[in-house]
Formats: sequence, C-alpha cells, structure tokens
Amino acid sequence: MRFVLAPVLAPVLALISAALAAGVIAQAAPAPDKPDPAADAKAFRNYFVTKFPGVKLEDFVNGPYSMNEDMRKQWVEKEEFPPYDFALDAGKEMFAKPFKNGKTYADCFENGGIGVRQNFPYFDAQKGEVVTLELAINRCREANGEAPLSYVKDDMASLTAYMAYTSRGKPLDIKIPDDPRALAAYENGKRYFYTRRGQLNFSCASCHVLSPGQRLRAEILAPALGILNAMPIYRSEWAGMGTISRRFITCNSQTRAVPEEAQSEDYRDLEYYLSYVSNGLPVSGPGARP
Amino acid sequence: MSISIEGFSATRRLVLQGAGAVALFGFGALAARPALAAANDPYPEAAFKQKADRDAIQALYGRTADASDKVKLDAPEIAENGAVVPISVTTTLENVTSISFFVSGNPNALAASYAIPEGTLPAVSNRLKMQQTSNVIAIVEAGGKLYSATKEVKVTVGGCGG
Amino acid sequence: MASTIRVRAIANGDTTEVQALIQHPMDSGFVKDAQGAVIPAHFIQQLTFEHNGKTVFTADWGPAVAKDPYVKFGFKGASKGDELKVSWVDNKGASDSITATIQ
Amino acid sequence: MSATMRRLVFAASLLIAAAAPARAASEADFKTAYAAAEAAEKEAGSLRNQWITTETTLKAARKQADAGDFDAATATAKEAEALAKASIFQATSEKDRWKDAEIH
Repeated sequence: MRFVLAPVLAPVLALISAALAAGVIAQAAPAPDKPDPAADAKAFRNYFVTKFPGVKLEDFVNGPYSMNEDMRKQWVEKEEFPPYDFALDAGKEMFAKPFKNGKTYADCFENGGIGVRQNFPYFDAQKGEVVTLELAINRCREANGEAPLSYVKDDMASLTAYMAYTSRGKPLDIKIPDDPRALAAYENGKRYFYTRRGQLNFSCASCHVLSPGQRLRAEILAPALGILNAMPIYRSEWAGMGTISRRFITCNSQTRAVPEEAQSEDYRDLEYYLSYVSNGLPVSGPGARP
Repeated sequence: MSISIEGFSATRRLVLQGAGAVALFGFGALAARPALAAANDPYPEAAFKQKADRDAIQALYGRTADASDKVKLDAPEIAENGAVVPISVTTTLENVTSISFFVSGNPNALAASYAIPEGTLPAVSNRLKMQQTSNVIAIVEAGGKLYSATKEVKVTVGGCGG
Repeated sequence: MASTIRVRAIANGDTTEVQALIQHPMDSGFVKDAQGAVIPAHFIQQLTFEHNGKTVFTADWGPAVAKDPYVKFGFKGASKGDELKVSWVDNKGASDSITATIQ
Repeated sequence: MSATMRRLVFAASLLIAAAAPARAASEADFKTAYAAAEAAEKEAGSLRNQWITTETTLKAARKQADAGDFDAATATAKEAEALAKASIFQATSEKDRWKDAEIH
C-alpha cells in the first residue's frame, strides 16, 4: 500500500495548486459568448508585449532566446551554422524529386509551394476542416499515389523545414472565414490551449502564457506568441528535427497526458488558433531550440 | 622518432612550430614538410582514454598547465542542453601550436584537441557534450609551454521547454 | 547522397574564416537505445583542413564532441577562389572528404 | 471559492481511499478492481483526457496479476482507478473553467 500514496498524492497536490492558481486567474473579465478571433488576437499580442516590454514584437518568434541573454548567445552561435542545415538540404531535394507519376509537391500548392508557409493552417470550406501544412503534404502524397509520411520527424520535418525557409520573414497570415464551422474550429483550438490536462494539471497556457522566460527544470519556457512561427525545429533534446505534431505530442507527454494522434482534430484546431493569434509575426522556421 | 605515443603529439606540435623546435631534434626533412607531419599525426588514443582531466592533460602533453588570463574561454553559464554546448577559445599568446578542450565531469575528460600550425589563428570554436555541471578547461600550448583557462558550466536536465 | 561535410570558407583580407558542420552521430558509447542496449561508440577521430597541400588545421576528436559536429577557425595566406580540402575519418574507419572553394 | 473547496474535498477523499488498509485479495478481487479501473479509464478516454500514469499503473497491475500477486495487483488496480477518476474529474471541471484562464 505504501507506494500507492506517492502517485496519488501528486495529482492531488497538482489539483490543489491548480485551485490556488485559478483564484489568481479568475480576476480576468468574463468570457464573451460569441468567438471574436480578431479581439482575441489583439488581446493575446497585447498581453505578451506588456509582459515583456524589452522584447521586440518580431523577436517573440525566437522563443526562449528572446527571453534570456545567456541562452541567446548560445543560439546566435548555433545559428552561425545551424544544426537544421542538413534537414533543409534534404527537404529541398525531396521537394524537387518527382513522384512515381511524374508530378511533384509543387503541383499541390499555390505558387509551387514556395513562400506559402505563412498561409497555413487554413480552413478548407469544402471539407469543413482545418488543413495544416503537414496534412497538406501527406494529402498531396496520397493524391499522387505515394504513402503518407510519419508526421513527427525525418522526411516530414525536412519538407516543412524547406517550405518554411522559403517563407522566412513573411508574416503569418491565417484567415478565419465567416463560417460557423471555421469559428468552431478556432474556438476548439482555443479551448484545447487553455484546458488543463495530464497528471501535472498543466494547460499549454500554464507554461507558455503564464511562465514564458522562466525556467521549468532546465529550460527557459517559450512564449506562446509566435511559438509556431519557428517550426519545424531542431531540438538538442531530440538530437534531431521535429514537426509541430511532434511538439504537441511531447508537450502532452510532459504533463503526463496521453497525447492525441498526430494531426487529430484537436491538434489541428490548436495549430489554427495558435497561428491565428500570432498573425503578423514573421515565419522564422526552421528553428533551433534546446 | 622513437618516442612514446603520449609524448608524440607534443613533439609533433613542437616540430610544427618551426626552426627552433626542429633544431632540437635535428630533423631538417621534417621541417620542410610540416603538413605531412600533421596529416600523419597519430590520434592521441591514450589521452582520450584517461578519466581525470589532470591525467588526460599529462597524457596529451606530458606536462602541467599554468592558468593564464591571456587564454579567453567562452562558455555559457548554464548550458541550454548538455548535448550541445558551444565553447570557444581565443588567446593573445604568441607561437601557439595547439588548443585542447577538457570537460572535467565527463567520463573521459579530453573532448577535442586542435593542432594550430603556423599561419593559423589561435582561436577555435566548437560544440561539446557535457554529462553534468563541471569545469571546462581550455589548454593553449604556446612556445612549448601550457596555459589554461577554466570555467564552470552548469548543466541541467531537459524538461517542458522550447 | 549529399556530402556529410558542409564548409563555409570566407576570405576577408589576409584571413580566411572557416566554419564546418559534419553530419555524424558522434555516439559516445555511454548511451543506451530504447531496448536498453548500449549504442556502440561511433565518432569522428580526426578532421583535417588542407590548403595548397598544407595542413592548416587538424582536429583530434573524442566522443564528447556534439552530434553533427561544428568547428570554426581562421588561417592566413589564402585568397578568394582557392580550394580548401576537408576530410575526416572515424573510429570505424569510415571517412569522407570534400573540396570547397574559398569565397 | 467553491471550486477550491470541491478540489480540497476531492483531494481528501483520494487520500482516504489510498490509505485504506489492504487485506488478502483473490483473483476475483483483482478482476473486479481492474474492471472498475478499466471502465474509469475508458470514460477518461471518451473525454480525451487520459493520463499516462493511469496507463502505466494499469499495466503494472496486469503484470502483478500475471505473476500471481493478487494483493499487489488489486491495490495497483485501485490506484489506477483513483488516477482515472482524477482525470475524469479534471476533464469535467475544466469543461468550462478553461475560459477563466483566457487572455482578454
């Protein structure tokens, strides 16, 4: 029986602390009934700009490196010859290589897929769902008779790295059409972002809204504003590249929540929400992170 | 050159240093072909196998180093990740023949050793692994003597960051 | 397959600044895989840079050099358009080399 | 404030459950405890709010049962049920409460 106590106590403590934290947050104004993405985005950006007056708006996309000088120095050194360089070249090669039917990725995307990363994810009115870049890449493959790629790393990371690179510096430009389904997807993404989950009782916001710049164990937490602009990333912790899917999955695991499948509806909606509220900030991917 | 392996790398670096060192051994032919001497340089296996920093320095150079403020070691206060720690060294010392990096807390202290022939600047940047918080020691070999700089780098485990 | 070696060599006056990034696992021999088996040590031991047949820089590396190793140094005496040969050999006897043009 | 109270009461009930004395358990006891835990975890799954800890605890219970240690297996299964219920509670209480954390 003795070993039962510790694991059960952990969630209890987490819930108690959550309750205390809730008391602090509860001062916020009551939620509006109808989603207003434009107002949300404005408030979201304003929150970070006010919280970090020393950080330039476009610098938020550099995550923890915008928050800590010692870390920034290590990053600047890494960027001299970035560890994602090999993935970038592999992605460029893959992108140009024709499928068995002779077509290429360029045939699936606007402007041949060059400089379009900032438009993803978008709401597909025909299918009534959010389409991310990763999903679009696999749909492109399947439409051309190729097997889909794993969403988390390797080829998918290389392809998205190359596509992001061709969009570097372009401001994210996510559109939410006046369509109740698009608004519902946005709202679901927002719900996912703020909902506490896992045994540690953390939401995405617990780390990336309340505590960016602070250390959680070893690492400096990245601000949620612009957090996806740097994707995909080479993480030293992974000793390799990872996609947005991989980041969501590992974030869930770290809070001891069973992650969803890559590109699940929740994850795509979350990407839609997080990208929309970072509209106007430049694409900086591929990025390098601890 | 019937010299033990431990002594060899130090010797080779002296050879590269130029005429003065060559006179010591009296091998004119070696002085004429310093590039080949470096290319054929045996890998300092024994030094890389030492556990403690002191033993590794002894195995590589056969002598001890003196701390010098002319050796500038640049390393982070806190490594963002122990798997990739950017570390660099520059020095104002003259006649530098080699620069080496030791991580005291690693299973084997010697991490990297660089030969600096004449005409190459005495400055190196690289990225090393660190298993735990410990000292990083940079050794600069100049004019046949060893100079060092030491800095502690904190290493913590990964978590919910990024 | 693309080369494992990326080199950037830029001449600025009399000094050429060289940066190299090499794709290599640099397995230390101290890490276990998902099944708990030790991943055997696999790392580059020596990396050499040659300009006009003269070695300008030699690196002796152990397993504590980070994965996909990076190094930066500078040397004198080269000019734009010169060739710089970079080669490495690892502890399993594998090797690679590339000749880059100084920019 | 009521949310805080609910949580504290819940926390206390968990502690009581965890501290209940063990008695010799049979295979049938284990099966009952495990079925309850599995059902709770399934419910958490329908709320898309399972915890990794619950999954590993369920697995540990199965392993203990396979080894014939039904005392331990039953205790572990009960622990898994408590974890699953905590995750259900979390999902339920977060259903609307996430809005309190939103930036406005």
